[in-house]
Amino acid sequence: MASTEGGVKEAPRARTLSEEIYRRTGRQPARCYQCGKCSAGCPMAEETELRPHDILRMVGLNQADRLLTAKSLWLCAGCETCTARCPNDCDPASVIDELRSMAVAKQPDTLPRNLMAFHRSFLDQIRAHGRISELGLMVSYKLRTGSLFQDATAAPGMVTRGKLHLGAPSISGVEEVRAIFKACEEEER
Amino acid sequence: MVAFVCNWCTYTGADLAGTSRLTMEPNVRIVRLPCTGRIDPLFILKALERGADGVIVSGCHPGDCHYTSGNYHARRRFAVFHDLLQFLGFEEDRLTFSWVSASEGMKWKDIVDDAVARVRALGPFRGYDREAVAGSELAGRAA
Amino acid sequence: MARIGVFVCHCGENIGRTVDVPSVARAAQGFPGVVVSKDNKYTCSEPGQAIIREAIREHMLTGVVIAACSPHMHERTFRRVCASAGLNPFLCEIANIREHCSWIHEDRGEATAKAIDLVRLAVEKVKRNIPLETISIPIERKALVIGGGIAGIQAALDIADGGREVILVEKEPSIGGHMSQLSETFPTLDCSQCILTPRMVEVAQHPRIRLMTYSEVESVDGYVGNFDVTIRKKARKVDATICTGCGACMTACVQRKVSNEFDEGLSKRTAIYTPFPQAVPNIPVIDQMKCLRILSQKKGKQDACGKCLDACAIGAIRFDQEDELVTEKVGAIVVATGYSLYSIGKEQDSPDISGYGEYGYGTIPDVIDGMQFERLASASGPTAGKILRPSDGKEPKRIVFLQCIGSRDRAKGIDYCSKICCMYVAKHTMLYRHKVHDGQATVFYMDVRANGKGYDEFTRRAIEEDGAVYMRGRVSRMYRDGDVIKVVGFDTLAGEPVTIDADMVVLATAIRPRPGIKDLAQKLSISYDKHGFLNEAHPKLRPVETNTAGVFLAGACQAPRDIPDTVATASSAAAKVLGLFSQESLEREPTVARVDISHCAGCFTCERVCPYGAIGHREIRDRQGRLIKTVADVNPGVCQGCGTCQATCPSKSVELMGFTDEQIFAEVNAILA
Amino acid sequence: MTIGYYPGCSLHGTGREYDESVRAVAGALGLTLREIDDWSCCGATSAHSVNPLLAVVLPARNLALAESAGMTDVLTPCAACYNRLARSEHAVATNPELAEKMPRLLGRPFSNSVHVRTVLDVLRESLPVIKEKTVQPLKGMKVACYYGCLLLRPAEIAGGDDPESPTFMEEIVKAIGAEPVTWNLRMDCCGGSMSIPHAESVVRLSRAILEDARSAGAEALVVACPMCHSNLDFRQQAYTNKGETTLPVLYLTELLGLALGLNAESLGLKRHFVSPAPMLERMAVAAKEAV
Repeated sequence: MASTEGGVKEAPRARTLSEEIYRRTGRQPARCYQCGKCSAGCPMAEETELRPHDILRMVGLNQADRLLTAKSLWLCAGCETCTARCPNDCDPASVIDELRSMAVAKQPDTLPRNLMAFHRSFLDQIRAHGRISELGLMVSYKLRTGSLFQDATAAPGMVTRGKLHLGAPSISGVEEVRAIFKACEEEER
Repeated sequence: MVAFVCNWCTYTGADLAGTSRLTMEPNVRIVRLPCTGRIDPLFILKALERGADGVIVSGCHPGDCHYTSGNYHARRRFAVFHDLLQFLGFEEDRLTFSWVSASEGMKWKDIVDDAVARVRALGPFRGYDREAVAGSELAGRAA
Repeated sequence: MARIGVFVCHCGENIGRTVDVPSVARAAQGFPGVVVSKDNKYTCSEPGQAIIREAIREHMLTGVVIAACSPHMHERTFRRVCASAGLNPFLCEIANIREHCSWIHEDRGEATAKAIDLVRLAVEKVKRNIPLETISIPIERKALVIGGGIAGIQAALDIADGGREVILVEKEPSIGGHMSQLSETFPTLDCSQCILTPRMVEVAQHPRIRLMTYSEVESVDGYVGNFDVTIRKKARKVDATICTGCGACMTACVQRKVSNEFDEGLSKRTAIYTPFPQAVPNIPVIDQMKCLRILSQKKGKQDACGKCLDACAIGAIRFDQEDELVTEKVGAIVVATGYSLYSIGKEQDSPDISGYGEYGYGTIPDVIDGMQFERLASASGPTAGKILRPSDGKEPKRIVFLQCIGSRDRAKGIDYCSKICCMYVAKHTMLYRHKVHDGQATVFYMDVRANGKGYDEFTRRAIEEDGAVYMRGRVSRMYRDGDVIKVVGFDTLAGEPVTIDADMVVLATAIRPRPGIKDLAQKLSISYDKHGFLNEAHPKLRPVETNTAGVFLAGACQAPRDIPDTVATASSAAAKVLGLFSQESLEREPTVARVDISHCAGCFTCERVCPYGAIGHREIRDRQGRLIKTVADVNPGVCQGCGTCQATCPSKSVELMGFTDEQIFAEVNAILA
Repeated sequence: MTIGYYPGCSLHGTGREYDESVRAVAGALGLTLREIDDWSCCGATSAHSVNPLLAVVLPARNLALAESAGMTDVLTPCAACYNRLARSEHAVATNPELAEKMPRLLGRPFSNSVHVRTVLDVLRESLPVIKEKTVQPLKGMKVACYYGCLLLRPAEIAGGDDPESPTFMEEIVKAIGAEPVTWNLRMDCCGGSMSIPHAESVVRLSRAILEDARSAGAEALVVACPMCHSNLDFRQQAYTNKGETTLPVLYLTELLGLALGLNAESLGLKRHFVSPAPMLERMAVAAKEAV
């Protein structure tokens, strides 16, 4: 019991990134001992500058500024292999999710444009219709990035195979879905 | 306030609080017993009868009893006793049961301060229904 | 009339700073029964003690109260002082005004008032103390050692060499334990068998050691100095008194397909067998689960097989032999039951533990564990010391070693470090290089923990001289691709993903407690941690004692340990046993329970709650020998003085000496006076 | 038996044949699927990338709808949707604080009583019926069972299977006479969620998977996820253009449908970029020769 030594009352500690993530996810990044098993199984490890264990390390070092502007955050494929195999239940996948949402809230300007565009388009679709229309998503994404959609050549094939609908679906509970967006955005703030 | 504590865990934990110079409320007087298993509910009644405003009972953590299982018996006994005290109209906050190990000086301090604060909030104990207690002597024995 | 002396200590400044010591002494002077009350700078010093002695004599004191530090500091000191002045030592009480008062309060007035209360409490108690005599119990100066691995062997030899009788109980057919399976040992690369076998033979030949192999402890009763132990001698089905160990039965046995436990499943053995050629004793046993004759007898067919019967010229095979229960009286017990290894398979010995699916749950051929590698490297092993992989018998040119398999892996249920793996993996890489000169060893590790004499130098040698490549990181996954095993990892030092092709993979599996250790702990009334390792009485100051007097620990039953540490703890436990046995009898504190036989109604509630089984029955008879009643009876040798019996007794007819109801009520009254 | 059904957005778009074949197979096996009325998108990757709370609440709306419709189990064929719904179910079940505020966030009552299930889990339960109703056993067809990542996540649940050495898909495939090959990358991620924003990564990952399956001797890759399917099937267009060999990618339910004797059209087999027709013809010829 360190706090009993000499009876000195502990000074209130500054909130660290690690504590913040613990508060939000219930997972403890401080448990990470940098074994690298997450990065060893990460399908994107070859391409990203920061691998899952680097991200956990930087969380431990409280380097929010560097982390929240890191492009690597947005290269996670979300396969959760890191989480499934972490020996310390650190749940790197959720840590990355939390960091992404912090980045969106705090530093939206520094995020990779096309990725943000994709996620924004995706969520806008849900907000507008309650469901995703894949073609609508592609159009919206293209408009946001201004660049040619990489897979545009495929779209005609998709349509002829009955895979992409041109009309946007809408559910009757769309207002309810919008209310959920609003409630969650307020809660997270 | 009176505290009934076991010699091996809580008494030693309280010693540690001392060696660590943890300042705490001065209202508690410790009665040292070998084990919480030795604590008879009548001790608590006696303390209240004599005018104690609150009582603390503390021993080793479950599973860590110096005498293997004394604190289990204590726990079982106090579960029964607890109902009796409620029957007597005794405010729950006057009584504190806790587990403090020899290494938990800080926890002991917190328990003492917390118990004193709660008792202070209730004010002095005004005594209880003597008849009910007379009946409870028998109940206490049965427990 | 009580004549109490009160001595209030300043403890230099320690008490005096917050407590007004002279006024405490003055207040005590006014308490009923107090005839003398003094304050002193250092009561525990020789001059301070002299003042107490003088006061006892001068005032003919009947009780002494010392208001000073915690009784855990100096109660013994002051009791001795009283005794030396002719006062019964149990007529001395301590009021703790340092740890429980001066050190934890700031307000001088409040602290002083509290100190006065604490002194009053002690005075009221000591007035009701009665003189007590220390209890003396005889000792049976013979020890039981449970477990015949290196820990048990060392403890048994040390005790026996110290001149005391020892019974060594081993559940397997031979002593030797895990150490007999090892090839070489770190950090010297001594051949394990070469250093162990002579010790095993010494045990067998020692005049003061009685060796009981293929035996298990069934029950333990009694207490320090006087344990009654029942041992089950499992039926060997071989008459050990006449068997010469010629081995003809094993040659004759037709059941030759039994997986050999000693070789960790890498070879086969017969149904009648000795675990290994150097077994001590060199007497075979019949594996009743595998013997064809016994199996067919269970199905009602009587005279099947019997080849061993025919082969044994002296008629030592005894199919009619049954388990036998032996009772022994011993004064001390050393637990040396050792460890088991984490399984790399899907099935685990506890629901809290899981296996490594990402490494194929041990189903990938040529993924073996460290103990299997020991057998491959051992000259007496299935490959006669050649490193050959189990699947096709080829010599692997690339071996990957993975450390911390199970260990330090909360997700699999084990959070502790197994302590020895870093060292034996380094050893494995060296043995491998010494045997396969063009072989490449790669080690995945997280930290190299090599803190022992010559240990770090040893791991450095593996890297610097024997070419082992150490890769810092845990492996994510392994799979078989044709003839090779792909090991997918990450080199955290280089910062890049790596996939290594291996011909064989060796997993350094965690040290686990023995299955069944909790049952044994129950029998011995000793405690264990959340994993099942046995608990010492104090991690620093009483490392080989347990919370049950007379029961000691040796080796890896307590925590993961290497051989040097195991031997050290075994010798240390032996020293404790010899120390205990150096006395004719034991002195015990007399704070034990006593039964008032006139009030006891014989309900035996106390017997049920007593954690030590210290309460027995006593028949009260009249002069004609007619039974009047049966009452509870406390065995003062077994009673540890917890007082649970007294708190539970419905008729209040059992009392704990030193903590009677009267004393405690007096204390409560004193506080609230 | 009646079971709740959550198709998800992909099954109404790029994964249309998955929806068609799930319904067809369910019908053939006597399972009644009750689609959740007015279901909404689970939020997929985007919700949990931007607002982790939204990633719990959006899927939960569907669970709440199912609950009020009296459903106890919900079949979620899309592995990505399954992951989001199962994670939501798991998060609410293990976090009482979250459970308490769910009704407020959802704007409707919710007690988290619905169990989300994968197509593998549901089909495996019907193994005896599958065996019984198999009219065209796919004897000798070598297939690579591909789990990908999300079918087995969260790993604490893993759709009832072992997260590190799953067997459900192989068990089902064996029941219809096909032969699952032993291969290495059956649980590796294909990068599906990155297909729009980061296509180059996906090309690398899916190529490795296809090559490994092919070198293990597989004639087809079997999947149970529309993301995996559109990735692995659609990306092979580029191969055809370069004249490389291709590997048909079939939904497990399509394969099952064939064995149950269902019409290839009703199973949506013609919607694939890499046509399974040549392989199926080979099979048919082999079958005839065997007779």
